[in-house]
Amino acid sequence: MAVTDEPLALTTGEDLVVDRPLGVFTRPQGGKGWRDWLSTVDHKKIGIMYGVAAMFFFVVGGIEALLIRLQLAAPDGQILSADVYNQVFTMHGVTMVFLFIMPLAAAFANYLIPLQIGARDVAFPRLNALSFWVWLSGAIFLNTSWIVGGGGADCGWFCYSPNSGLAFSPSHGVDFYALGLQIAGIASLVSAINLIVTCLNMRAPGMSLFRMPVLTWMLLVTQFLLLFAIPVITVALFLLMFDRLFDAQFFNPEAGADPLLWQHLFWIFGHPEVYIIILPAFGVVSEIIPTFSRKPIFGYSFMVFSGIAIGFMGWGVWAHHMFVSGIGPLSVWAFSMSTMFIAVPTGVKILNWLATMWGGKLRFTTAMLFAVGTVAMFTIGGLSGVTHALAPADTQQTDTYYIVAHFHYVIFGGGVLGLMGGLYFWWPKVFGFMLNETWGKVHFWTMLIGFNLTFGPMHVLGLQGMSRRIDTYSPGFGFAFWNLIATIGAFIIALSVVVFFLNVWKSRRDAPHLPAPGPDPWDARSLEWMIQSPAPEHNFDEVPIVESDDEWWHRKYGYDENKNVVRIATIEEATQKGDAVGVHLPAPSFWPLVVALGLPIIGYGLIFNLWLCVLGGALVGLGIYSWALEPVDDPDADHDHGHDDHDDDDDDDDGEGAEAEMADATAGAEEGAD
Amino acid sequence: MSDLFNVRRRGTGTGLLLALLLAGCASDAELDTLEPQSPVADEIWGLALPVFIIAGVVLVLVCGAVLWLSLKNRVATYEGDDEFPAQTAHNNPLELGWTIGPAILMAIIAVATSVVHFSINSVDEENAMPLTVHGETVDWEPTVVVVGQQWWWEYRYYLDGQQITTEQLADQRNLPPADIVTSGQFAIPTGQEVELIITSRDVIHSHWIPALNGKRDAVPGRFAPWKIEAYDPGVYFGQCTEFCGLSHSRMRMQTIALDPPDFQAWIDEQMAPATFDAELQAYVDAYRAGEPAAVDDEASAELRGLDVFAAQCASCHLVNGFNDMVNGEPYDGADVVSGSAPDLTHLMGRTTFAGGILNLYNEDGTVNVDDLARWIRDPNGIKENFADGLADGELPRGMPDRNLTERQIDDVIAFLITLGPDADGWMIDATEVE
Amino acid sequence: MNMTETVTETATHEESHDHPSDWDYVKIALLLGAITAVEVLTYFESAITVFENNAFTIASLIVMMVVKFYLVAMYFMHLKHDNSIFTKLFGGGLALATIVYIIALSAFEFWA
Amino acid sequence: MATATVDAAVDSHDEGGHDDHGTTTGISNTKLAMWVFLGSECLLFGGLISTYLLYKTNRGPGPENTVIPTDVFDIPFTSVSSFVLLMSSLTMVLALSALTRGDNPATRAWLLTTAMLGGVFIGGQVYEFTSFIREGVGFTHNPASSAFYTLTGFHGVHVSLGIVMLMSLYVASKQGKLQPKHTETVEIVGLYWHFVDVVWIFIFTVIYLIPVD
Ligand code: HEA
Ligand code: HEA
Ligand code: HEC
Ligand code: CUA
Ligand SMILES: [Cu+2]
Repeated sequence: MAVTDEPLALTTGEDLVVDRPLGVFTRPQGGKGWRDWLSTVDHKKIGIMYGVAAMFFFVVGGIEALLIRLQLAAPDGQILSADVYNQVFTMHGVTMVFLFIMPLAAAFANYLIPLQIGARDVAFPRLNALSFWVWLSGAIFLNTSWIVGGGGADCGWFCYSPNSGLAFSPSHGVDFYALGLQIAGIASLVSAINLIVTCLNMRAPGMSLFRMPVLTWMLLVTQFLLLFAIPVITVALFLLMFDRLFDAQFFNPEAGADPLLWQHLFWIFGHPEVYIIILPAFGVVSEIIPTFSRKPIFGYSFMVFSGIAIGFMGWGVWAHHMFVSGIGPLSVWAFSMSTMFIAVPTGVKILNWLATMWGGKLRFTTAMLFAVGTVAMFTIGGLSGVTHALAPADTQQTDTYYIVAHFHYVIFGGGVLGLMGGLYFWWPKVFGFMLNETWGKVHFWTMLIGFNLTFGPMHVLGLQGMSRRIDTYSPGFGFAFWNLIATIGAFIIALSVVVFFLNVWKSRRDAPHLPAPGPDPWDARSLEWMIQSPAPEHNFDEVPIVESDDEWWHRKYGYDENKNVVRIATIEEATQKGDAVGVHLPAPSFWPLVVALGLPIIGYGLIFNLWLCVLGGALVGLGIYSWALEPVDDPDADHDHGHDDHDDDDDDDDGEGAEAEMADATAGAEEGAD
Repeated sequence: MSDLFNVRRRGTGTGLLLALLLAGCASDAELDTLEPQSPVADEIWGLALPVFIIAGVVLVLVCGAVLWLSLKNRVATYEGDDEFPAQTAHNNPLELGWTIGPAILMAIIAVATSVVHFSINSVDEENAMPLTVHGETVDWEPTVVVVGQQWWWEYRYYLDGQQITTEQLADQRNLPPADIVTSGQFAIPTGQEVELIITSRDVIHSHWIPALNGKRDAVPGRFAPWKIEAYDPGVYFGQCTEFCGLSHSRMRMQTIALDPPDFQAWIDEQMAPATFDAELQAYVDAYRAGEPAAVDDEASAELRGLDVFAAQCASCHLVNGFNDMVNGEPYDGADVVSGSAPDLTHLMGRTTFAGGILNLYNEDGTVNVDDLARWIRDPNGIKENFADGLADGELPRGMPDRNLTERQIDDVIAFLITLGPDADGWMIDATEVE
Repeated sequence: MNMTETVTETATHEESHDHPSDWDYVKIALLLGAITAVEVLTYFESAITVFENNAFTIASLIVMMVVKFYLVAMYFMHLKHDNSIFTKLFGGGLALATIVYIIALSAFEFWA
Repeated sequence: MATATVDAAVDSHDEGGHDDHGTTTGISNTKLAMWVFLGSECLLFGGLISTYLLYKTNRGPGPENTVIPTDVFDIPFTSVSSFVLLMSSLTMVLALSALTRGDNPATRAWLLTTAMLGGVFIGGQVYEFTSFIREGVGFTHNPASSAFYTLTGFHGVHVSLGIVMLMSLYVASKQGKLQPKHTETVEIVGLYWHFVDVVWIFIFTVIYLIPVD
């Protein structure tokens, strides 16, 4: 199938291909209207869309968090009923994890991996678009359960059976959870495959694995974690779905099933998941701190290996979430031991960052503030993590606010602060203007203060015995004071988020009156700073030949005979001009969007009416086949990629055309049909 | 430290305890994890405290270093600054050092953890205590079967000297008849290691009495061993800590630790079936024989209440000596998802009800009829549940609203008050000793 | 990961020379078929002498399974002749799955 | 996307990336992707297999639910269909080898044979399922049966998708669009096909042959 020596007569693709002149290479600001965005296969635009959507869901999840905090602000809270409260905290967890922080990390991965390794795009641009659209359709699908599903899922984000069973959660919320995460999972899996191949196969000449920037490394490890973790939750979600929709007996104790099966499957996924959340932020911090210390990252290889080690060890600790669930004492002991030692590679990272700052010249831009804040705040969360790792101690801590404190410190204090720093750092590269530093600093400090006010007291509350997932507490417990503080803190965080949005708005408005930031506003170190800002559509005019790690920095600086750093080239001299013409770029396509639209329809079908599945399945099938049959290039486009090269070469173009399609069809069809 | 955590010292003196019991604190008392009151809780705290301190030290070191480096090495701008700091990029001994250092530290913590872990998970085999059951002395290895369900705890005592095995317990819906069944509160003898066998009838719950031990999940289909012990007599509060649905937050419980003689007294009281005065007894006898007697308006409130109970409540709630025999058949199961509702035989022998969230007695020792009435009038309003307005085939979860008239409510409460020891019953008597 | 950094001719077309011939494939298939036959035989064997040598039967079944798996992966999927990165990626997934699920089943006291 | 790695050093003209696959490792992206994907599939099937193993003797309570798949296994029958699937791996490599030689008719013949063998396997599975259901092992009856149908069903769906891909290749070849330079496409479909086969090798031994006591 799918062989496109010449455009096929039956091709359905061309008509829909947006007529996009391939000769224009500075990326148009904001693109050319919505059709461009819907059909784009450009990893940068896809990255931006991930980022925007993620921030949207941050606000959604944040509003849910504020509702939680309002309800708990005082004893006997009356704002939400118990039922709604349960839905709100469940959807808060699910939204924040799957719809905010993962896609925000995906935004960085999509935008930056190709740039950092000197590639034109990811390995499979259309698959990349597919990932985004599938994720988005899953995200929207999940949230429509508020409207059509009789409420959100109410089983907690880890949705333990049998509480997630039909008998105990009769609304459709859990069905939406199972199917929505399934759909989002397809996106993560496809994107993991794509980005792994990109890292392994698309590097610029000389960009050996051990010259890849730490961010790319951490993102690569993250993709491997996703690659192997997603199938596990897929299994779990399928079993749950079969139980709920087709009366299977996987988790029903009445039928002799063992509810702990769900817990194992969930946490085999769930623990790697937490490193999926944190490693990208670690990567971001590892880019920012050296830049603003004017030093190379300290212990590059230790940084990389500790990241890999975290990735590996993350697979052997999952049952630390099940210390009190009644798995035997030997299992508990083994998992307790393995968990403790994960502190070691993480500690290496923390200390190497400190060593990078040691003797450096620290310039506290907003990005740097966030990065340094991340180091400190993550450490607090990591250390409370170590106290959970002691199984006997955890029997007192588990399912209390002490845990809630732990994971918000690592997730928010580590993940969110880190990625926020990344936003400030790469903003000029992505959008061509700087975010206002003063406002940025206000953002940072309000966020830091709000964050500590919110989650710091939760340590105390947890040790005082406040259980998590409770919708009210009585005055006599003595929880009132710290809860009030936490609620105030949450609103300060909200304020800081508003400051951020205002900053974006204001900076954008002011941008025309300010000098353009130029390609390399921070005097940074990796390849993405070598090209113009915003990054031109074709990324690199010429693919750079890489000769060292921190390649870009070494193109600007050398050493004199006294080993002092001297500038050897100005930024203007060393950067690419972004004016290359005739670069062959992958043509846009609507089919990824079509495939993605089919999936939620299948989802609704499974829940409401199986006929819809036929419709959705048809859409997916149509999308996949049209995709496979559409020519790889826009045949009419005026670009200098001719088909007149010697025959053999076409094989390569068809790498996207034929072979890729085959794999796409495989992966896509499979997931679609599954 | 203790101010910070708002610790309230709990004395063991009778007066204080009594005050605490009656001061309306039953549902609101602290769940503090920092005040261990038992050997196991002590062991846990003995492990946690040093690690908290170590973590604190690491925290101060790291955050201190961050702060110090930030202040010391900061520059305002790189503008016009051509001098770069030394470009040190690695130092292998140093890096190995801070790989191995924490590893050693963790290894030490790991050893301590292992010791405590295996210690708190071991069961003392030699803990049998003599107990008089039906006038005979038996060697009781203190064991309580703990069954969670939405949203209350049931405690079952098997006393006849035989150890109950998990095989015997295989079906949580039909556990072997126990000598004592209570809900929300359970008694243990002080200074005795009591084994808990924890399970559930519906979803997963978690049993947690912070002062006495950590938690253990109640998983349907599984029986988790756990142990509990208290140094001193007293009431120890707990909370279900595994999210179990709608009223998870209102699923609480208490452990009552009693001196062994008091414990024996408690056992004696609880073992006995409910007793009725002559008027009620006649009704009961007829009911058990399958020929319920008619009750007219002129009958006593208790009798009218019993009649209401028979019609409205007896399908779920068991009262030993009354509906353990229905139409000549033994009582079988309840109409709720878990197949069970609290055993009310000795209702008045408890001090709290409805999953430990409401007080059964007022401060002055009288029965808290207001809350009882509120509960019967609108259980869902007090503790949200899924018991009313269900679709066909759906079983209720929690206590339904039986739409009783106010008079019926008063009557049924009058009857409930006859169940078990009255206001100055076992509990207060027993804890007065010391 | 030991990877060639430059495009090397041998790396890309390595399949072509030491590729097994069709006849080699047929031989491998025959071998696979033969092993399968033996496997199935154990079933009839154990049907006759049910409790005899159960552990041995299981052990040999697993060995035969691994051999078959190996043959298909190495020859039909030509991992043996291909770039070692494939073996690493696939083997990594396989090993991870094996270890993780063995641990998980152990936590259920599956082997007891 | 070979064109994405324009190698400026080799050729300032932008089409420089046309040396073979033009990738860092020299391997094509697609093939690499397929192997990465197969690595991930190991965890999927591992999860399903473990679930089945955990539940294989779980009859659930109640007398009406007591029949479990192992009670009704028909080993001789399954042996035959396992053998069929195993041989389809052979025909798959022969198809690839024929295409390498440029023998299009043989390629088509082997592709079709492979697809048909796969079809026979699926047919066997459908027969197995229906006869199991007749013998009282329903999907919803007990954990063992739910796990059994889910595991073998997932495998069956994989085989079916493989058949779809093989038939697509067949049609492409009929239209003359499957030429020796496309061996890699066939190879990649083959990888998927063989993987599905090795999964069955595992399932056949661990689920069917190893006796349960
Ligand atoms: C970003 C996500 C993230 C990260 C990175 C971590 C990191 C860690 N987590 Fe956390 N964790 C979560 C997210 C995360 N966690 C979530 C979401 C939950 C709850 C899920 C739920 O129930 O809803 C959870 C729950 C959780 C539990 C279960 C608690 C319970 O429910 O009972 C445990 C138990 O062991 C644990 C442990 C750890 C450990 C040991 C680390 C380690 O990786 C931390 C290592 C870091 C350090 C230790 C600090 C730096 C090190 C040094 C400065 C070196 C020197 C230090 C020493 C020698 C001690 N976590
Ligand atoms: C990425 C992960 C993430 C993030 C970022 C957060 C962020 C926050 N979380 Fe949450 N949380 C989880 C993951 C996360 N959480 C998880 C996994 C759980 C467990 C769920 C479970 O038990 O199942 C949990 C549970 C959880 C609980 C426990 C609930 C319970 O057990 O009953 C609480 C309680 O306070 C809480 C609070 C908060 C707060 C106040 C924030 C704040 O930081 C939020 C800050 C954001 C905002 C406040 C948005 C602000 C924006 C606006 C207000 C709009 C402005 C608008 C414009 C200008 C357009 N979270
Ligand atoms: C469908 C079953 C059902 C019926 C009928 C029912 N109850 Fe209940 N009852 C329950 C359940 C379940 C609980 C436990 C609820 C909880 O604590 O969440 C309960 C709890 C109680 C309690 C508190 C017991 C304790 O120890 O905590 C009292 C008192 C009570 N019911 C009285 C009544 C009376 C009086 C009636 C009749 C008017 C009645 N019940 C009818 C199911 C029922
Ligand atoms: Cu029971 Cu929570
Ligand atoms: Cu974890």
